[in-house]
Amino acid sequence: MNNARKNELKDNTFKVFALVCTSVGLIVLGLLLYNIISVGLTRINWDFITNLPSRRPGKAGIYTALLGMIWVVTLTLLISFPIGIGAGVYLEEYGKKNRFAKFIEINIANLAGVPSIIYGILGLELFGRLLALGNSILAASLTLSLLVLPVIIVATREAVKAVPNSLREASTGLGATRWQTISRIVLPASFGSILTGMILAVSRAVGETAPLIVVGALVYVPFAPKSPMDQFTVLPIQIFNWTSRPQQGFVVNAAAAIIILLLFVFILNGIAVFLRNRHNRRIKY
Amino acid sequence: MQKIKEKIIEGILFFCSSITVLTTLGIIIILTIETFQFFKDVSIVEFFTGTEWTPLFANKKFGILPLVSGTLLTTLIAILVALPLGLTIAIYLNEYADKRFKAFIKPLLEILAAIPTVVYGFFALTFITPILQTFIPSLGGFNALSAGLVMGVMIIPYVSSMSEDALSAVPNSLREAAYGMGSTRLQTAFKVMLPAASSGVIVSVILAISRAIGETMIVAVAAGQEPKLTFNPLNSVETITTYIVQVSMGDVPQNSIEFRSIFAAGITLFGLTFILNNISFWMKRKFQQKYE
Amino acid sequence: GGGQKTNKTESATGAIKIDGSSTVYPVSEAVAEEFRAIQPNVNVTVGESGTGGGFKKFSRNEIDISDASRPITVEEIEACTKAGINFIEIPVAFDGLAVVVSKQNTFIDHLTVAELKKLWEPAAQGTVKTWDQIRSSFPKEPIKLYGAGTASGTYDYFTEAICGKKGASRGDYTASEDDNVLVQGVSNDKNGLAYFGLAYYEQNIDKLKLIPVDNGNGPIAPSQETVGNGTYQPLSRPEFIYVNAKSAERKEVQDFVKFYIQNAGKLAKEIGYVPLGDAEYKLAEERFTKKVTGTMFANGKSIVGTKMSDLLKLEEGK
Amino acid sequence: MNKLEAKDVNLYYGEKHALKGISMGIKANSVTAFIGPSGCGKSTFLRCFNRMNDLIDNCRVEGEILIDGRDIYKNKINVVDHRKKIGMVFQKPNPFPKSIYENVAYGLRINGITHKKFIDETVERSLRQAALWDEVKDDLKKSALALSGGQQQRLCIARTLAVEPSVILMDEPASALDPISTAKIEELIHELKHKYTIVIVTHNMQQAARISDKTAFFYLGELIEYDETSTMFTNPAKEATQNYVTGRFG
Amino acid sequence: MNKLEAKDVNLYYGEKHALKGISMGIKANSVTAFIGPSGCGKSTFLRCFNRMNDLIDNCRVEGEILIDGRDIYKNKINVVDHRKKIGMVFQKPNPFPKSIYENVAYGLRINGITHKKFIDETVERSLRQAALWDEVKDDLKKSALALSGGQQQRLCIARTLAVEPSVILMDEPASALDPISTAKIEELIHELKHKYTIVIVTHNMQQAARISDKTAFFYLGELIEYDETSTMFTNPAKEATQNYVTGRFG
Ligand SMILES: Nc1ncnc2c1ncn2[C@@H]1O[C@H](COP(=O)(O)OP(=O)(O)OP(=O)(O)O)[C@@H](O)[C@H]1O
Ligand SMILES: Nc1ncnc2c1ncn2[C@@H]1O[C@H](COP(=O)(O)OP(=O)(O)OP(=O)(O)O)[C@@H](O)[C@H]1O
Ligand SMILES: [Mg+2]
Ligand SMILES: [Mg+2]
Ligand SMILES: O=P([O-])([O-])[O-]
Repeated sequence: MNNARKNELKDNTFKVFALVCTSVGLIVLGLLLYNIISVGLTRINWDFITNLPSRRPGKAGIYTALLGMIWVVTLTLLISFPIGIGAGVYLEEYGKKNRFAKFIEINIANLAGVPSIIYGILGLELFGRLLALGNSILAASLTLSLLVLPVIIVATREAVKAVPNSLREASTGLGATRWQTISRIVLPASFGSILTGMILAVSRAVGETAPLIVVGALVYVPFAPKSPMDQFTVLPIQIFNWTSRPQQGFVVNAAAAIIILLLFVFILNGIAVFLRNRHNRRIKY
Repeated sequence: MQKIKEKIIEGILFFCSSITVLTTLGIIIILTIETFQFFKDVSIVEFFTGTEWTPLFANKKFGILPLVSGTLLTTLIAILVALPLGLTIAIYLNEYADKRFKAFIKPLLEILAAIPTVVYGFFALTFITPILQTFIPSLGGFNALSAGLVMGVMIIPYVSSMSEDALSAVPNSLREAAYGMGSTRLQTAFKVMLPAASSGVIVSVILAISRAIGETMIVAVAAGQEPKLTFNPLNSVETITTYIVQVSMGDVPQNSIEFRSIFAAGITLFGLTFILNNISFWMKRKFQQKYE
Repeated sequence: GGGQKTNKTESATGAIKIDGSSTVYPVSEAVAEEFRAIQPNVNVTVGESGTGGGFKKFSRNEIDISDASRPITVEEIEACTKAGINFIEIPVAFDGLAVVVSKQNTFIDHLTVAELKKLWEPAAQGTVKTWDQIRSSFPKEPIKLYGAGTASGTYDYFTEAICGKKGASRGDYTASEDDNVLVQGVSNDKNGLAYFGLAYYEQNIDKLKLIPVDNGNGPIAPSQETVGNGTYQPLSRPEFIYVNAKSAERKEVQDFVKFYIQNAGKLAKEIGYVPLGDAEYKLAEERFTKKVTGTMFANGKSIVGTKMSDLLKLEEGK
Repeated sequence: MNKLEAKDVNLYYGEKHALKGISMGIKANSVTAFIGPSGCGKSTFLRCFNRMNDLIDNCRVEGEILIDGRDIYKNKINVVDHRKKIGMVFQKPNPFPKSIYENVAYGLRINGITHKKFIDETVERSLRQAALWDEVKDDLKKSALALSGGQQQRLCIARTLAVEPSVILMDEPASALDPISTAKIEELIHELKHKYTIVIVTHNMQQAARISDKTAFFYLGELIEYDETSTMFTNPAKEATQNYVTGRFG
Repeated sequence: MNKLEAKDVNLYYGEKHALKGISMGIKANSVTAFIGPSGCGKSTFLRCFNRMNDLIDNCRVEGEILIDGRDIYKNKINVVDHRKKIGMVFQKPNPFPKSIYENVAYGLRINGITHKKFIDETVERSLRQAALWDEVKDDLKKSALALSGGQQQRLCIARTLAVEPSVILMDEPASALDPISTAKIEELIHELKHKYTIVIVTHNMQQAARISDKTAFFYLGELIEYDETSTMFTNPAKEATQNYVTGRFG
């Protein structure tokens, strides 16, 4: 066998191997989904979504967990979005020179890798105890905000960085101040990507369990929260609770709730991918 | 007037970024205050060198090593899964797959990282462990292996997506040069692209490791909660994170030394990831300079 | 019932916050759910941050009722006193601890308390490794143990009841806060043995084999009956709620706690726990109406083997 | 008096010495061309005139740059106001991702002007001056990114004219354009010369010869020669200039 | 017979029709220059000869490209082997992030050659041919990235020569270089012509005039004119060519 053939063979072997590797990931994903769907799908109906929690698996629903999750996620968004964008813009547009910005940058890289359970401890002590917010929606949202902040900041920075410098220069050349350039040119041009990062951050927040357990999300909440100071529960906690009960019926409930949660995550990720693709296609400099 | 407005805005934005520093400070302060109390009762030397961790037993021993070994063992298994798989996938997507396939597969794999980890935990316990037991009869119901494997699958996208990004960031001119010389795709990938993207790839792996170290729910559910100084993957182990949730949810009386032990464990965890994150940040810096 | 309508018109509003033991959680949840049917304007929330976590919140005045799967400790009482909090201690049900093995296990028919001790005591760690060391008729197979998470009330109780001291246990066993996880573990392990709440056994009868425990009066398997009448010893433990005395002045809390005591028996049974006797519930209700504060287990009095009714009576006499 | 004047300007990008002791004066209402091989510092020098280099992190400028006799690198100066007087057109057309109308109106809006009629008028006048009005007058709401390259470049010029600068700096404005667009831009420069002072960087020697009054040749950060355009192309003083304008390298 | 031959080549990037019906023949051991304004398709066409366009996702080629009379777009051909026969040098020097020695040895290594002496010899010979040996012979272990731009470009040429191709394609190889490096590269091309067939893209008209035997002028994806270099620059048949070579645009 000559060398070229040998190389070609290696090349093709690797290709097959790589496809196998890719499939491993996808197969596990498939098994996981199949596993859950086969158990939980039949349990999903309108009652399941609108019922209050109950000790009877057949009667129990995810209404309050769903609403709690929506509350927490919305509030988390409202808190982390402006702060994250502000910080990202600062680091990319203002802070390039100064030492403090470098320090912040290292710091963000660090925070991005801090285990979520540590954020839980922080949230419990800082928001729950020190600011006396207890285990309210607000305390949880603040905790999750800190958790997703690094993700949003990094996404914002990438998005802002991707805006061609020529646009900044054009605006500056016309006599725009720095903030005018940022608010009128840079942010509108990068908004799509920022949004994408945002959604990915949210989809992370949606699935977080450990920090909320530590902050003290409740389990039995038989009413829809009405204010940020209300107590709440969220889907992952409801799932965690259900999986630890003795009755088989709750295992089914948990699977059904997982399906709903995954649906949430998929939709969010889908939107993010869609936005990313559309943005990439639309804006070409 | 305008100048003042600009200054105020800059101030506000500056404050936004300072919040991240405050967060770090908050974490460190909260962890150290309680840890400080903890080390009034427990010797630091015992903490870092002791081989038994039994704060909740009548005979209390505070050697963190079993938790650390449990953490490292599960992480190691996870990386042994995620590194070859993730890297191969990254190379495949970057060098072999056509654009549409890549645009489809990459987000699909990223779903793996988006699935709530509670779900993985039960998947490992009720699905993977029984399967493994048919091959390894001596495998216990809880073991580091099954938790580590599933965790490895979970972090595949960290390696595959980020490494792929790093490979994509290598100037196309290098790839063209390689092909122009008559390299096969495999040669281009391994002899040119991978070395050129090496620091980016290392960063992705380190982040994946730090993610695995911090992972809680999978190991809490599937690895058993037995603090054991072992590197045998067939054993059940306990990780630092598991210990923290366990105590957070349990019966431990407040202000007790048991309760404080979670802060000491927490700071160990923070320290571990802190070191890794700094290494990765430093690598990234180096890497960015090279191609600008 | 017929009283519901009138109840509704004068029904209280407000919020009642409950948190604490994950073992007691299902009872409180069931009571809260039923209570909601008659007083829908009272928002009762129940958390499960563990007995210890519950008392922590209780002593910070963050909650009205603390669920507990063990009596309050001296330190916790101290914390409450410091914060000016008085509490009313009310037993609500029993939880039998089941000792189980896998269905595949053929050699264990029963175990004595002494054998359990030999199996679980701290000294066993690293030395008691095969089943023949427990009883010579058992095969020389490796021992695999599963037990409650070391942070749980179940663990505290089991170690105290079997090994004689809280927290005195061997450490080389698989622990989990989550009893389903234990069920899963032991059912797949033919040399395994586990202990956890009776309710989990009852829901997994097909996978598990229950081991009767011999406390000197012959082997007795736990059941609603044997736990309820006190013959399954020493592995049945009482569960409590602790009511903040100040909260107990609020109408909705009074209504709720009374409702709790009246319905705990029925609901506990439904969940798989074991009700106290009628007389005991009566005494408990009296205790609440009279606002008797403090614990029946002062000076660290052990709960193992004590009959709830004796204690309640004793208190009353005081 | 010279409209623009540089006195011994040295510029550093960190360690790199990018401009070396450059001095030159530029008359009002003239066209000056900067030529030289890639990387010689043409753009860098051009950008000194509106302090665009301020945007670059590690950039340091020494020496004096005077506009109408005032040193713009003195502390007192308001950079933002100053830049309004100096228009700039870049190598690659860089319209904002907004409508055509909004691109031209941008400079007014950031000055707080909201008077609709005034903006309308300015937009039309500027587009006319840039010889673009007829082509776009019916599509003012259309995205500027949908225009062709040549149109985009003229839009960028119109955008600059709208704020009524007195100097226009152009960095290779026609290098990416087709011959017709190039001709249009050159014609435009010729027209604008009467009202504005124009400095243009170009790599096309013939273009420099056609449109400029004076030409400056840069090489490795130094100003090698600066003279009347006709002299530079027919009878330069330095050999390097000769080599470059005859295409010996670059 | 022509060494290289294109027959009615059409190339599309997705929707974009980038090359329109191009036919031309190139003789062995000659230098052919491609000229034309930015974006006219010079690079695209050049890259057809070693099927480099295969790397671009949505790129589609129609027509025939023959090398030594064999159609390289036929299915049977082994692209990888084919590329070994066609060397390529790019606009920006792109050495691998390896040592100088390893850069040149790369082509041998991927062919499975491990014989140390042979590699040593080839590296030396190639570096000599590329007129780089004297400058680097003591630092062969040094990273290629530490070389200057001109040296890097010659290294890239040496790297190409090491695998002994018969055709060398060069895409603006001197555009980023200083006059001395440029002169060196031009000299090199002159030398290499005796052994290789060379096609070079350049935007420097004088360079094309200096080094090439034939010149092809492209415009908007079409081959406008292709003739002896002397004819193209003194007496072109088409007005567009005339306009371009005299710098009327571009
Ligand atoms: N932001 C920067 N940081 C560091 N060096 C820079 C920067 N911008 C330019 N340079 C360097 O300064 C020198 C002059 O650059 P400049 O862009 O002014 O050249 P130019 O003559 O305009 O070239 P071209 O014709 O390619 O546009 C070059 O060597 C360039 O590499
Ligand atoms: N990968 C691609 N996808 C889509 N269009 C492309 C791609 N590469 C080049 N083009 C387009 O094809 C046309 C020809 O490009 P090409 O790079 O061949 O021009 P060129 O003559 O080499 O220009 P230059 O002198 O700037 O290098 C251009 O309009 C360009 O925009
Ligand atoms: Mg320039
Ligand atoms: Mg080109
Ligand atoms: O939650 P616990 O009952 O184990 O304290």
